[in-house]
Amino acid sequence: MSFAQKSKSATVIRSSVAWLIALVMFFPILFLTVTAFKTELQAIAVPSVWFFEPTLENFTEVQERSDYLHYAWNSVLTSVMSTLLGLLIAIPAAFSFAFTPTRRTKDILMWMLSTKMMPAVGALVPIYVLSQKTGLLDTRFALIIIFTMMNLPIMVWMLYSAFKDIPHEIFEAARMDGAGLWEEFRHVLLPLGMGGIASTGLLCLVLAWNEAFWVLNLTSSQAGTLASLVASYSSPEGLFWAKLSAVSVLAIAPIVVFGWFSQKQLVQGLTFGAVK
Amino acid sequence: MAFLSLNNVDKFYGDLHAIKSVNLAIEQGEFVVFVGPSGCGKSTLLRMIAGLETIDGGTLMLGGNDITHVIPSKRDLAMVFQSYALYPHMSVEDNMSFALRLAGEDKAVIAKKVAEAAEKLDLEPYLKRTPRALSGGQRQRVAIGRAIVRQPKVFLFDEPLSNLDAALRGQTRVEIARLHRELGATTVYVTHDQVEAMTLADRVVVLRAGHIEQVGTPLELYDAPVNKFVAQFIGMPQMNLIKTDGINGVPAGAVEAGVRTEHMQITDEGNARIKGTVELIESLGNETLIHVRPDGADSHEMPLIARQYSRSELNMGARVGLGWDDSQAHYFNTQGENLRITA
Amino acid sequence: MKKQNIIAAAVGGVLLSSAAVSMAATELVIATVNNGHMIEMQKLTNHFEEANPDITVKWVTLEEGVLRQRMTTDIATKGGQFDIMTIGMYEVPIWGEKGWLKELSFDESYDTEDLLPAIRDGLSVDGKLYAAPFYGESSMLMYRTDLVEKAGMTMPEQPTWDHVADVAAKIHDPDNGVYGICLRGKPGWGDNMALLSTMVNTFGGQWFDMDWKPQLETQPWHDAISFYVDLMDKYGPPGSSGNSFNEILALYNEGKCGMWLDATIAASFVSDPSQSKVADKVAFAQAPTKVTPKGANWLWAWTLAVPVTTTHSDEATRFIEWATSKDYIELVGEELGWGKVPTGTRASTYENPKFREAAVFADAEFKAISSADPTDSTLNESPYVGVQFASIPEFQSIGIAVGQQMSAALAGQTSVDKALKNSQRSADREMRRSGYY
Amino acid sequence: MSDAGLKSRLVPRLLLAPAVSTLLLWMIVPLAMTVYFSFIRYNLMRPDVTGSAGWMNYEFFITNPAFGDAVFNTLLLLGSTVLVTVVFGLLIALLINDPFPGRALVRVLLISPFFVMPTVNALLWKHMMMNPIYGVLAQVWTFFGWTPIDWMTDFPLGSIIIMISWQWLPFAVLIFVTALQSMDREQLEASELDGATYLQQLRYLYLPHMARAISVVVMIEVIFLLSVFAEIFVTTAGGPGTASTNLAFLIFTEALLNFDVGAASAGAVFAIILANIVAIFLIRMIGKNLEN
Repeated sequence: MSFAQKSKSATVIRSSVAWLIALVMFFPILFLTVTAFKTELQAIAVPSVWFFEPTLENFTEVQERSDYLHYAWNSVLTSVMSTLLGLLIAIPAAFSFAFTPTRRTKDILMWMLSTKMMPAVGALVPIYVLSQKTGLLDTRFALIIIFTMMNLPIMVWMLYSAFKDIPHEIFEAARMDGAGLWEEFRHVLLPLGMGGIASTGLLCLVLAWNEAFWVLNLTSSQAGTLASLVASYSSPEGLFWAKLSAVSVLAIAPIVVFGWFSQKQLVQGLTFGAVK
Repeated sequence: MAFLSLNNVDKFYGDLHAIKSVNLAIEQGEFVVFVGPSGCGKSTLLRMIAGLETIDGGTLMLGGNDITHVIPSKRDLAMVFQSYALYPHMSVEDNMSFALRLAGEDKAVIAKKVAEAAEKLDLEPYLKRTPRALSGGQRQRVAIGRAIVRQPKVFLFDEPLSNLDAALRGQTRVEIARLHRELGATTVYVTHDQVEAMTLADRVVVLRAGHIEQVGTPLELYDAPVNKFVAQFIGMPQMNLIKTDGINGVPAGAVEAGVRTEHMQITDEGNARIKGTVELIESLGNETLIHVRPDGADSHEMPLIARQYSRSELNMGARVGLGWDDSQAHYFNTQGENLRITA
Repeated sequence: MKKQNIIAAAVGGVLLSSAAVSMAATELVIATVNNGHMIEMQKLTNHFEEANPDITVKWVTLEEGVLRQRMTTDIATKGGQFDIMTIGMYEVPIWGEKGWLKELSFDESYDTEDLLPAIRDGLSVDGKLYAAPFYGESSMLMYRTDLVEKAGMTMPEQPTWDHVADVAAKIHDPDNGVYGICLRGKPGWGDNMALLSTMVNTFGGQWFDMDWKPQLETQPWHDAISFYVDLMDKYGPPGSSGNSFNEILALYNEGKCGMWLDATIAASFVSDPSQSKVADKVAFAQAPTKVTPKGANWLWAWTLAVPVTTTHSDEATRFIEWATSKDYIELVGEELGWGKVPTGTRASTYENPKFREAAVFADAEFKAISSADPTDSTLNESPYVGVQFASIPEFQSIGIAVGQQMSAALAGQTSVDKALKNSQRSADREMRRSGYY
Repeated sequence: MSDAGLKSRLVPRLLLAPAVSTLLLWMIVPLAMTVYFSFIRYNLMRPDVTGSAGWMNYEFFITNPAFGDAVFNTLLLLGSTVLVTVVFGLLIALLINDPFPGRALVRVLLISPFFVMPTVNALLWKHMMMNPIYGVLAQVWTFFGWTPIDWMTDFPLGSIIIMISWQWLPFAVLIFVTALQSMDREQLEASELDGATYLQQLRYLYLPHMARAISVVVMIEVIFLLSVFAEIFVTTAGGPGTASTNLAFLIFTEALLNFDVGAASAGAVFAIILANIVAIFLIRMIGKNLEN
């Protein structure tokens, strides 16, 4: 069989399989979205209803009961601010790791990562007590701090991997050209590390957006994010599938759509130095 | 007093003494080339001059000022890197003007300087392009241009031609020589290629294991290497080395004789100093290299090479004798020192 | 709404919207559970805010389990995040005793005497009321009249478990998607253990003896759990060990359950045609009994309480007074319909003809709630208060651990004997750690 | 005199300082409190009981009948999910590596689950996919004439592995696809001329090339999956029995269901130790691939 023939029939098979897998993977999200437009009775019907008159009832119900924009704004604010703050702290650290490595660089990096392995619930009471003593319970500020710390190890590592791929000599050239630390940052590190910085930021944005444990435990009326909105719709008494779907769609739609549009940037630096 | 001088300069990497008390004086306008095998410290020494590596001992003087601990950008040096280290996100123009812009130079002045440099280097059509859109040779020229526009006191080149193909390398070499002539700037140039060293340098500095073996003009090094290392490092093909035991008429204390290929004479077997078998004949047109394996030599030892500027009648496998004129031979003692020079 | 209230609201509104916002309203933060009645209350809050322009209300809605965790963490660490807490009947006596809750005292017009005695007693410590019931519930059996009829059976007003098993056998028809009986199986002290505790009660068992020793390996427990596992194996729907109220409600409303024993609140959902395919075919009976009718049906109430950590206790009390008053029930009835009023708290509700007309389950529910007695719900004497729970702090963790074991037994992953043995061991462990003996 | 040598060592440290110090603070303060709590009697529900507890909390936590299962489940959950995502991630990445019609859209669809909130993920799978009666999977099973699987009861841990894999598979695919793009074409062509089959190419060319990427995926997933909680909390609540209780969930039951902060803290300390054991193991195993 010639190479061309092989590749032609193979492509057909390959693309069909790929499409099939992609649809299977995406199906739960599709189903969730469709359910959001059903009535509660349609939502639990067996077999599932696929052709029906869509209703916006669930969405209006959600908006009536709770101010979606309030939660959405908190989500946006906390995730964006924590990402920016995290970048602010992580970029210099990663820069330092990447360009003046010492014998302990790997150890420090590993230590940073290991701080992420402790189950959050283990630190709940200490953090709760601390937030309460400092008056930070139910503030967006507390969430921003927590999200930042939560993502910092990953950020440093990702940025370190990204920065390491920038040739040393370019920084040396800049130094020869008279660039100080700030100019190196501004004219070399930022433009050349942008891919890595962007994907680090994007990933941490997603992680912060989706964080639920601390949000549920540390916020009440002021600082709740969409994660807490979803929680307030899970398993009440009575049928709630459709409403839960609606609120879920509202909670994940911004970040999923955002993810679609930014996936190119995300992919660029999501390699953690895995690509040589 | 020299323009650029290194006095007892040291470099340590932990326990490793990478540069060992190097002393070197470079005159204004001079083109100095550092050569040596890889790992000899030539790049480190250059980077110490540039300020990219700290100087752990000794002093570095430039134009009468101590710049041992001055930061790179304040040393008034420009460097061309092996990988060119162009800013990939800037246009050629911006790459060349970056240092001037950082220094807050007037816009018109910058434009003028960039234009001049671009003209010298034939880069005018490419000023708006980014480095990615240039060929290797063009990138090389941009890197040089970036150095030129700053009109530094000293140009530093770190193996600038090693990423180019052979033809381009020769061409660029000539260009660098021309630029040096035109600009008259003091230049320190690092290479592991002795041809570059020989053709470009006013003076060549041969380094080995962190210290200077010899400093001199290319021909001085060629004609009067102080030791076996320099003798072997300079010259292509390498100088023949012959163990002297069993050979008549060698100076006392000599253990090896060094004879350049062009001084190796093919004779009859009769009463030759060395007898052997022709192993390979390389006919290059203008010259012929005759490889002779001396009798009793192991097959892994380098054969001796004789260079002739006439076509050879010999055939492979022919028995020949080898000889040389003692005035053109170097004799090395057990330390590898050239007896003729040290004596 | 009264005239002066409108004026007051208008004046308040003008004051608030004017540039000088010096008179900031008190903001009450109310943590609540995400069930239907509470959600309706959120919609009606504007009535309260209009009548009390100095108060604004912020709701924090949480799922039951999360709410319980949040409330306890907050109150125990003196977090002070909430002005009003929605807590269950289980917590009230414990927290009240610890001095974590403010004692509630209301105006004459509130008519405390109207609150159902069983509920009121459960919310009081030493005669002091620490929480006001928002709605109360007991358990009862819901069944499909059409199926029972078809099978040629009848359902007495208070059946026995054996009779229920017989009926289940007759109407079980999985090929047509009908399962004989649906019961809770999802682990949790408020989930499967609520049901199982009442079963154990009526089988003659109890959680602790008078020395606080767990009784999980006694015969009544063994009988009750074996009966339950056997019943569900034979006539239950698949996935029972993951089912609780909502899951079964969905099944029931889809017409997949012949019988269902659960909270009385379910009655309003299964008889609502907009939610239920079988709304016109349901009837209600009291919870089944075995050796004793004592403790066969549970008693639960969601209540509103004021934590001592709040700085707005007066305003909070005012809100609770409004939210649990007769007027509020009237308001729900008028605004949202009498089928949706919170029940199980006041005798007056059950006397209201409008409610009786709208709620087919009114009688059965009233009877169930009235028959429950949290202080005397076991055949033999027991030291604890509560029908389907024991009102001690340790009960929650014991209930969860036992619930897990029961659910494993139901799933067939372990035998009933082994599950009870494990349960006894972990209950004993907790009680020992807390120093009961 | 400005000492360039001193400065060159100082500046990198100054740059590191904010990250290291904040993380240290973030770690040490709660850690110290946790360790302290683990040695005292501290139950939120019994504020009257105080005082030193010695090793009692540890003993209590470790003698918990669920403890062994929890450790085992934690590791099993971690191992299986990593295995599933790496294997399927590689297969999918290879599948979509070469262009085909609609590849961009396929990629968008494939990565979407990664952006879904874990709580929503769990609710979605529990109620809409895996419910044995009206779940989509049950309908599929019924369609083929099989008996629907009661996922949460019969395969509680398996169900959670499926949910988590669904979430993390896109991540693995993303990284693998990127890594594959740097695969040397000429090498592949050369091997084709040498008569290598596709399987041999996989074994001798693709796998070695992907070693780094695989290490990265394993590393990141370990970090996130050691403390899986939301999925278990929402779906099985650790049951039935202890079939899906992991260490994080066990600590949760102590902390927020029993309100036994002492025992929970002891559990947290234990979890940190376990995490570090895994980390050391991991660094040994794949650390080399991450060098350079």
